Amino acid sequence: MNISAIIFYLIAAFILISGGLAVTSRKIFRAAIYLLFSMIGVAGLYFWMSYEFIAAVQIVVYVGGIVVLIIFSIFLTHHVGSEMEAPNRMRLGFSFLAVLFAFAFCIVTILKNEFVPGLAAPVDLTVERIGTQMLSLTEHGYILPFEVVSMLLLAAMIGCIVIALKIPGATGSTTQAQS
Amino acid sequence: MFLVDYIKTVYNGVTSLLKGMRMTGYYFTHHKEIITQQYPDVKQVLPERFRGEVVMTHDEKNEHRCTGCTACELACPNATIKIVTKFDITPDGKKKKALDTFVYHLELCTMCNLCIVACPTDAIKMAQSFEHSVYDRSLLTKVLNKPGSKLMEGVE
Amino acid sequence: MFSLENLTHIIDHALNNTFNATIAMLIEMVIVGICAITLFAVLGLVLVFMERKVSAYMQIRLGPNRVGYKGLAQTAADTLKLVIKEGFTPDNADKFLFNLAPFLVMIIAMMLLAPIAFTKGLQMWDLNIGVLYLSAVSSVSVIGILMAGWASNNKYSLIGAMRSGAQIVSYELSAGLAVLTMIVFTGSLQISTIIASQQDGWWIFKGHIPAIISFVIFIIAVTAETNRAPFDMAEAESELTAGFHTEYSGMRFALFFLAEYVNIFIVCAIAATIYFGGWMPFHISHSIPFADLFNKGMDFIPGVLWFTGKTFALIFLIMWFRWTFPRLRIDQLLNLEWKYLLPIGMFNLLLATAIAILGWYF
Amino acid sequence: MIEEVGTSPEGDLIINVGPQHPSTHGVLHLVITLNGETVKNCEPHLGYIHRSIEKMCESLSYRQFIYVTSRMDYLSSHINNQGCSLTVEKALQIEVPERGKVIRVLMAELTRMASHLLWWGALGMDVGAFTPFFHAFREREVINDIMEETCGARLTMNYIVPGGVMYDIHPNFQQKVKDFITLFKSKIDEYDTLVTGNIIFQQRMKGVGYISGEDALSYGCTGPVLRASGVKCDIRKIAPYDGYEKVQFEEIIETGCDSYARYLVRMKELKQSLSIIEQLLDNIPEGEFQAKTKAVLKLPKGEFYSRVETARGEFGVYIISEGGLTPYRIKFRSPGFSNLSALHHMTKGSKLGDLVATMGTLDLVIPDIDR
Repeated sequence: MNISAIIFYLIAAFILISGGLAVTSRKIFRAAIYLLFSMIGVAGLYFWMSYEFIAAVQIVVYVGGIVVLIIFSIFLTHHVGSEMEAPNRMRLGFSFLAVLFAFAFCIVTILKNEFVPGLAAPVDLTVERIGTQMLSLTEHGYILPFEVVSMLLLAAMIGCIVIALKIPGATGSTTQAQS
Repeated sequence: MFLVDYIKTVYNGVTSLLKGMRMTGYYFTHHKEIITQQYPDVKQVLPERFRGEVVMTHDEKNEHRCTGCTACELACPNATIKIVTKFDITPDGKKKKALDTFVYHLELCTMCNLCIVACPTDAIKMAQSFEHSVYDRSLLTKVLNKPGSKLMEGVE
Repeated sequence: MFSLENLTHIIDHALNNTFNATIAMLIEMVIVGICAITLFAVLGLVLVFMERKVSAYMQIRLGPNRVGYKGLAQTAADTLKLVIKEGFTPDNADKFLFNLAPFLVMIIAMMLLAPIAFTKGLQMWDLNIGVLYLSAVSSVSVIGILMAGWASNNKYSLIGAMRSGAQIVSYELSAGLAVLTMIVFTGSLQISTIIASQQDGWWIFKGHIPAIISFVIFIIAVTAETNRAPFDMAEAESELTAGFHTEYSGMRFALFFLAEYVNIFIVCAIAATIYFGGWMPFHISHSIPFADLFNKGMDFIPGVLWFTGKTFALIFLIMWFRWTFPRLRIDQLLNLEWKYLLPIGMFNLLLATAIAILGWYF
Repeated sequence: MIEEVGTSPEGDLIINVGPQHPSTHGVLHLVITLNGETVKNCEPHLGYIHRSIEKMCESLSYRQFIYVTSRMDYLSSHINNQGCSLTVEKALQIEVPERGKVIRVLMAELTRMASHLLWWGALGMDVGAFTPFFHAFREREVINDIMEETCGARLTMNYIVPGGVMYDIHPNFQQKVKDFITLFKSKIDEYDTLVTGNIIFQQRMKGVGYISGEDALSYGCTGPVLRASGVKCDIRKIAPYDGYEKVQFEEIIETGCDSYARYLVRMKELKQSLSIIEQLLDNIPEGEFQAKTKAVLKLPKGEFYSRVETARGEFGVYIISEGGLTPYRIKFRSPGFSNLSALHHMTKGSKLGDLVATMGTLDLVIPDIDR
């Protein structure tokens, strides 16, 4: 086993352990932080594989965006230090089954897939190339999915504005409508 | 118009901020205006009226002017001054009240100057010392008349 | 031009000849790590001293002048005091997160030092997404603040953390847009390419109007992002006593404190790199007569000096803000971002794109 | 108990601001209910530095009790002393010589300026600007030096005594005050550049801490707080004492009712005080500075009241005498207490930052509130 593999396994173990802690931790804020570590680990994996752009996007979107959002919602709904109640057996059992199923699925897929060796050197993924590929109309261009995703985000933004909008004359839940 | 107002707000805001920055920038570059007093190195000369602590004036013959009349003790709002008197025998054989010890509690004193005003013989005055810190509180209780001092001639 | 590239190459060759490739790489990593930690500590000390002196002169005071020559050792003495001070953890605090938060903030600040180019060849990691990496990693630092605020079990800290979360997340947008505006001109995210593109003049001059607008927006946004006055909502001392680090003392407080200053250094270094050419000396376009002579003359000043000079000038600017302006209220702060900076930034991005397409920059 | 509960029944955060807090300017304790950043309720709790000054005065003679009043509103200690001396003089029908009166007014106006300068610096700190504090202290220090030279102390001077003032002014006094006036005039524009004109400061102040004239009256606010709500209330105008009727000055009235109006009132009062000092400085009449009084003062039986305008508002001294050496009962009407009581009215529904800014413009001095 060479050093590269060792580092890979270390990062993978880090991801798995923090992921496991994220679902088992009884304190919700800690769970969010473990999730954060797991995400950072994934980003680290990307960095290790020299896919810097994807790693950076991983950090921006998942760490800087989604985890911060989760933490904010925790702030708004929970008290400091309060622990969640233990899940009941039934739910635990079903979750275990679901995890088992997903795990089996992954294992089967990995074992069935024939990995093509020899792609040792990483593809030179410059930002320029990603950019053109994203917006190109050629065969492997991603213009259509890109635009569809943009439309989805636009719809989400409009929805946010509608929810946050103060309707003139409407009383009641007018607080916290800003920002 | 909306856009004009918007630009005007931005312009006015930015100029007001820049004016403030120009001022602090001026002080940053003009060190002559610095007002820091480097206290232990450069000691300030305090005005003669400054009230630091009560002291009793003694002349070179170790004589003071206090008759022990306790006017200051009565004038003091905080019981800062305690005067102990004794009886001296005058040359013509009469007993006469005189000062034995003038106890001054600096830790109680608020430097209100009422004792100085009350004193009929100008025996006590305010000194300009202000570095009163000591390690033991009992050191703040002082005896103001010097040992062996006696009343000045002619002070009644 | 004098370059440090040779030096690093020599070290690299020597290590590779002595050990095998993996161990050589590990040794290099350790060397770089030690350099980063040293840099972190030195920057913290220097900037804290600078802040104290700048504030003193603006407030017509003398500032620290007792410890060491002209007070230069003051911050070292302060750090020593903080190190030997008891680190205090409040009751009912989430001890794990409480202790983790300052280290997280510190690690992120150190990670941000990686792509900064100090001079030609003196750069820890010249990755091809340099600017994106910086904005990505700096977006994590808010987590440290949120963590500290939550784990302290103190309501002031919690409010401070909430405020700083709202603030940093919103101002990241403007900072990102401002950088993006300049990326339109430079055409690359790599720090070395960005600097190389300023060989015939800095972008603040070459990019004229959009560059200047973007620079102003960037400086305002990063002032907010680093929680500096007038945007120090997270630690607004007259409202929240000390905000998210109310409960921290001793070394853990010092880490927050140092990390704040290193963050200031980093954002100013980014600004210096993007707008003022990093270590690139002041060059003028070749079309101007005697330009080559002038450029050669400028090259005699080493790149490190150019870089630190520009960065510290910008740091001074940010300190100047702090010691002049009152603090904004939280809703005004968000108004400033969403009503002024973001629309102006977006418009500016369009303008920059148009100018870049039409080739109206120098 | 409140510390343990932490949240109100509605789920709002309850926070103890103080007694140790940077913006309460002392040991004031506010229990505030916060909904997000919005202040829903703000309840001041007093008593952390209660020294029972009123009770203390009952055991002190009429000469002695005056010095204690310097410790109440320590920023306008001269004016407090003046109020007490006026009451004693009123009871004993002592006529203060003209020179004494003029010196008193000069000192009172210098004190007012010093107090307003400190307030200005502290307000800057409250809204997050640190530099104004030092700039304000530069001028305030000059006033303090003048005080030190003439009165012997910098803050609690005990210079004004029944019958006049304790000493005559120092020979350098007039020249020093003239120098101060020149200095101050050259610096007052800087205050406007640094703070008043600043857009951030204006945004922080305008429309914040609104209180209408009627509300302010009903809460018993006085001084700049009431004048900023458009009500005339300057004691120096409506019941002149110590010769204020002879000097020309304007009573500053603002109608903004908000923090910015209160700010403007104080800034303009600085200039008015300066003009009063300028009018009197060269016209200090010759003669005695103190009326001849008995060594031991005994007030006749009865009730006596007089009031003065301190830097914070109306300060009243109410003495009930049984004819003895010491007062039977003393009551002080301090401006800070009434002004503080309007705080919860002003800050309901505002942001946390506004609470601090409003408190700053109320110019609270806690020993004045909590005697």
